[in-house]
Amino acid sequence: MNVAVTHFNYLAAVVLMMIGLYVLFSTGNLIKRMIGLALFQTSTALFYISLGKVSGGTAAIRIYADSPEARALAAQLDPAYVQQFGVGGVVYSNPLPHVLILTAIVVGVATLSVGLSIAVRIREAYGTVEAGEIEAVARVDAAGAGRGP
Amino acid sequence: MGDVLHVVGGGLVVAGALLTLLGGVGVLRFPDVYTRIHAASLTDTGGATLVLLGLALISGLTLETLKLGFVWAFVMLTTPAAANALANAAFSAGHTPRIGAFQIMKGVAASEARPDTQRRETSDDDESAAP
Amino acid sequence: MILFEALYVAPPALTAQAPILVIAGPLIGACAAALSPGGRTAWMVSVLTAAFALWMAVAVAGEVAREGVIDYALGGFAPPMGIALRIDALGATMALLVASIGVMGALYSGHALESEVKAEKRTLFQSGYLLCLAGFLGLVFTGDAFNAFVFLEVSSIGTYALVAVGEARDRRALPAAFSYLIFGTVGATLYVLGVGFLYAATGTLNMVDMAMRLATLGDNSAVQAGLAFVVAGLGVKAAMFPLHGWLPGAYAGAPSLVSMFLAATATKAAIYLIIRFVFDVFPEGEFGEVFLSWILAPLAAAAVIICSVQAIFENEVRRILAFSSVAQVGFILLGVSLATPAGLSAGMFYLVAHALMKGALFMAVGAFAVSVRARTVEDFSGIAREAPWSAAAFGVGAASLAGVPLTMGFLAKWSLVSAALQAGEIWIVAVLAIGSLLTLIYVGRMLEVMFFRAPVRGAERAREAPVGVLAPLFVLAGLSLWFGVDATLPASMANASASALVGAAP
Amino acid sequence: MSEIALQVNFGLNIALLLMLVAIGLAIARTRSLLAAILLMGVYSLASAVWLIVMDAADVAFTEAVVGAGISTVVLLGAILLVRAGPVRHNWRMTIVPAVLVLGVGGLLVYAVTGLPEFGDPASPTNAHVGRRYLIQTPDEIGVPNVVTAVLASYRGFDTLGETVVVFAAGIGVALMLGFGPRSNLPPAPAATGDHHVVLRVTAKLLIPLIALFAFYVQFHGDLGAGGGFQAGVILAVAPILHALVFGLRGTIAALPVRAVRSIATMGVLLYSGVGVVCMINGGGFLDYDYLFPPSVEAMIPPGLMGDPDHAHHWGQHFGIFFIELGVLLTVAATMVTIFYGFAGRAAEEPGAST
Repeated sequence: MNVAVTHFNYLAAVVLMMIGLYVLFSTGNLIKRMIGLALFQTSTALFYISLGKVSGGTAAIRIYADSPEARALAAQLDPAYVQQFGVGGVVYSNPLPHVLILTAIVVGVATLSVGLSIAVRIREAYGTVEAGEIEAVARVDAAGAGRGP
Repeated sequence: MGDVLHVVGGGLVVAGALLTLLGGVGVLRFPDVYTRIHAASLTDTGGATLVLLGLALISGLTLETLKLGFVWAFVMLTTPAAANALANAAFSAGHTPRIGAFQIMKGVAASEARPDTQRRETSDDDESAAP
Repeated sequence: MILFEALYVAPPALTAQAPILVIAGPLIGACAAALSPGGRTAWMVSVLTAAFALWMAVAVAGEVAREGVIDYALGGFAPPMGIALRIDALGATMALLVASIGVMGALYSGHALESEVKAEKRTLFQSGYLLCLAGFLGLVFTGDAFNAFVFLEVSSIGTYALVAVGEARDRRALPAAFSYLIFGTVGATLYVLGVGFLYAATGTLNMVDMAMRLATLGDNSAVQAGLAFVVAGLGVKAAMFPLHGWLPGAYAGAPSLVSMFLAATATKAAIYLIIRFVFDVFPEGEFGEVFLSWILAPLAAAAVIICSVQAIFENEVRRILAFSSVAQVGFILLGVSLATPAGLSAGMFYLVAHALMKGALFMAVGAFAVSVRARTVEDFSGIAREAPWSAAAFGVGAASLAGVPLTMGFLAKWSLVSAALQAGEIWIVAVLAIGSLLTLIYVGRMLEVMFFRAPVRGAERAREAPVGVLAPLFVLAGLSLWFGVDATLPASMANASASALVGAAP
Repeated sequence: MSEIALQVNFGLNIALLLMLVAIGLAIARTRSLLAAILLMGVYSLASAVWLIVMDAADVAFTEAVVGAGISTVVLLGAILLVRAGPVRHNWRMTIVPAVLVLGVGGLLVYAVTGLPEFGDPASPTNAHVGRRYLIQTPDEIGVPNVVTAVLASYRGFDTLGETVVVFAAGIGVALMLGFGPRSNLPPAPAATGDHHVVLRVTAKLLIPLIALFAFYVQFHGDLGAGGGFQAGVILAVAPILHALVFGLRGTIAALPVRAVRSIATMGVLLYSGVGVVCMINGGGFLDYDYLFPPSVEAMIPPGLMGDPDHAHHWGQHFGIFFIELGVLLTVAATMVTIFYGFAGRAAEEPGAST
């Protein structure tokens, strides 16, 4: 099959990453930058989760073998496929990327809150959250005297 | 029997989705804040009710149905409250309706508009909508 | 190694758990610091915890010297199912370095914070400091690629706020901290992305398992890009040349303690992880060689020259030291890029030397800051007469940075040059020579102003820093001198690290 | 039937991804910060739906709670404080980023072509360690939700690190925003009269229910989607809602800043304490099999709970229970700390600026 179809999920994640990076670097507004950063971080989640999807799989919450639920799920798939890739007669998606992304999402919100709190302090110290204006003020700061008479 | 329930339930889900979509169109098309709130909140509760009812029919009499009932109760509690808060905030901020005879409100809005309460309310309804 | 035997007095039950205690100790200490009622208690907790981590790091180093490589399976699950710590000579050396700098920083923080951090923030500041320490130690010990990301973030999230706290002295710390956060997070996300590609190709996150599976895989675009993203992401954290934009502002704005700690450990831990990936995880073959000699070496050379020149034209002392750090990272990576045992050993030796001397330099600048607001080079005029001890320590650090004989910096540069000659890379020798010359210029300028000019008339007078600040400063400066005369300990550790890396590859 | 089901699943996947890309483009295009923030919330909800399609129930739950919930609250709090106008666009600032982004994108596309096909059950990812978790969890951990087993036990050290990251974020926000005059918090807006009566009544009804739901999510985590992170954020919503409706002053009086911070610390201590106890009992750090000494384990009657087919791992059960509790405490308290930081500034600022 065409790569654009078989790898569609990854390509979508790539496009979202590019959008996030673009938002991050193309604006001087610190809040908008944080939004771009959050978008960039979240799009890695798309990538990881797509890696762990098994076609015909179900969420990795154990279903007892030979229960009606397990039989109903298995009936939808080719028995040979279930035999080869299933665990206890049920095909599950890979739980490991889910765990990793849980971590990444939490790290993302931690970064977001710390970044925004710094942005708020910048607003209080400089009166603006536009990077260009902050740089102009900082240049004046740099020219200012340190230990002078 | 099971199939009939499936079909009816599916139909209700689709109907609920369409109703919610209609609400979205209303939010875009209506002229002022109050009518937009009205469109969003009514179709939200109505749509959610239909979808949840449909899902309950599909799942049959199981634990799922009880959970769906809880979800319904939660939606019925929060969406109207959020709509009320939103309208309240719009009113305090001095928005006047564009349609209908509400001329009397103008004076009241001006005297009651207070910057700090209005700000608290705007962030409030986003909050209660989140969970 | 005899030193470790002598220092090693932990009971065997503790030694078996030492690798995890190195990390868990500071984590629990950070909680204790956050709970403590005042800055003084938090400081004591900080010192005790850092000392405990150092003790355990010594125990680990002794164990590594005896046994070779230590594996510690967390949760009792053997890798690749569980997360494992994996410590070889390189990791043990790095942990010793980070933990010793941690202890020095903790001691130093007792007085240094008073002039730079508000009283009500000190308990949280100490807590954040210990979290950073735990993060770097975890980063050094972990054998799991994703776990490394977690520790990268543990150390970074704390660091961003710690840098921003420098606003009390200079409000430029805030935008600097913000851009550090942006760069750092982009770097960490690129790293995660790279690890994701490697995970997609191998199905495992354990570095040893990953290396084994990559070796059988052959050329694959996902693997190549994965490695590129991993190195680029870590390169941001390590301030590798074109990705170093965050560093000067952050080091210049942060409180002295944080500048000192970051300069001595943060970039080093990231360089360590790059080395780990390049030599332990990259598959043998053309790709790694092309990367080392055609990407890493030229970028490192550019860093050495360009950033040294930038340091010459810079007017603020902290920024000079910061640009110099980027240039020195270039020196270290030049050694690494040789990929010979001698080159790696020289790189590691340089890394340790740079950590000690940059630590001493930033600490000395902080010692001046206790009594006087000095920023530009001119502000430091004649400060040697007002605060002679701090200035002497600064002088030792600066001499080591410039590579004056009888300092550790000299030996480090010497071993780099001889390694480059051995490998037949004459151009690297030339770059090293030019870089050293440029270093001499900016170091000479600072020293000239400090030692040979009269203080500016009418300026506020500097006073000598209290003993609590001077003691750790002297230890770092003294180590730079001692290892400059008798380098058996760091040299043997650097050699052991190099043979662990190059010898480990099949 | 089977083919159709798979195709419907794949079609849903594609439709949702296209929707995500569209929302992303809208975020990039809009000049209003408020719109961008709300679109981020929409993005999170849409990606939560997509995650359900991808069988990642736990992640979907987290994304909905964290991405659409707490992130939006924090972002709104921030724009309230910075009072930024519309984002200015500067054409000169778009060329360099565009080149950079295209470069990174090109490398990514090159990399993606080397990946195994989407959904391939035999790909290294799905065949190696991931599959072994599914096979071994019933015997080694005995928890039905494999994601919880991996999160809390196999990769429990990662989760400890993650909890510490949250704790560090709390410290960071407290260092930045947490201090200042607390005296001039405005009085509770109860004085405004009937306007808020609907909100107040609803909030009074909801706050206990939210807390109850948080504990349901917490203790149901072994069996289904849920766990400490999700529950922690939900639990934090209860005081946040209280502060929004009844005023920050009352909430801080009930839950003082220092107490909240101590709770966050306790969470990390509880988590690492479990690790240390395992160590004292002779196992490795976080090796829950050693959580109880054998004498205690012998006292627990067999067949008390759970799956009768498999051996019981009481240590694993209780280890996961305790560390999830630690996660709950830290996450909930930290989210409240972060909220206090932003809301406290917002309340103070009118007084400070005039």
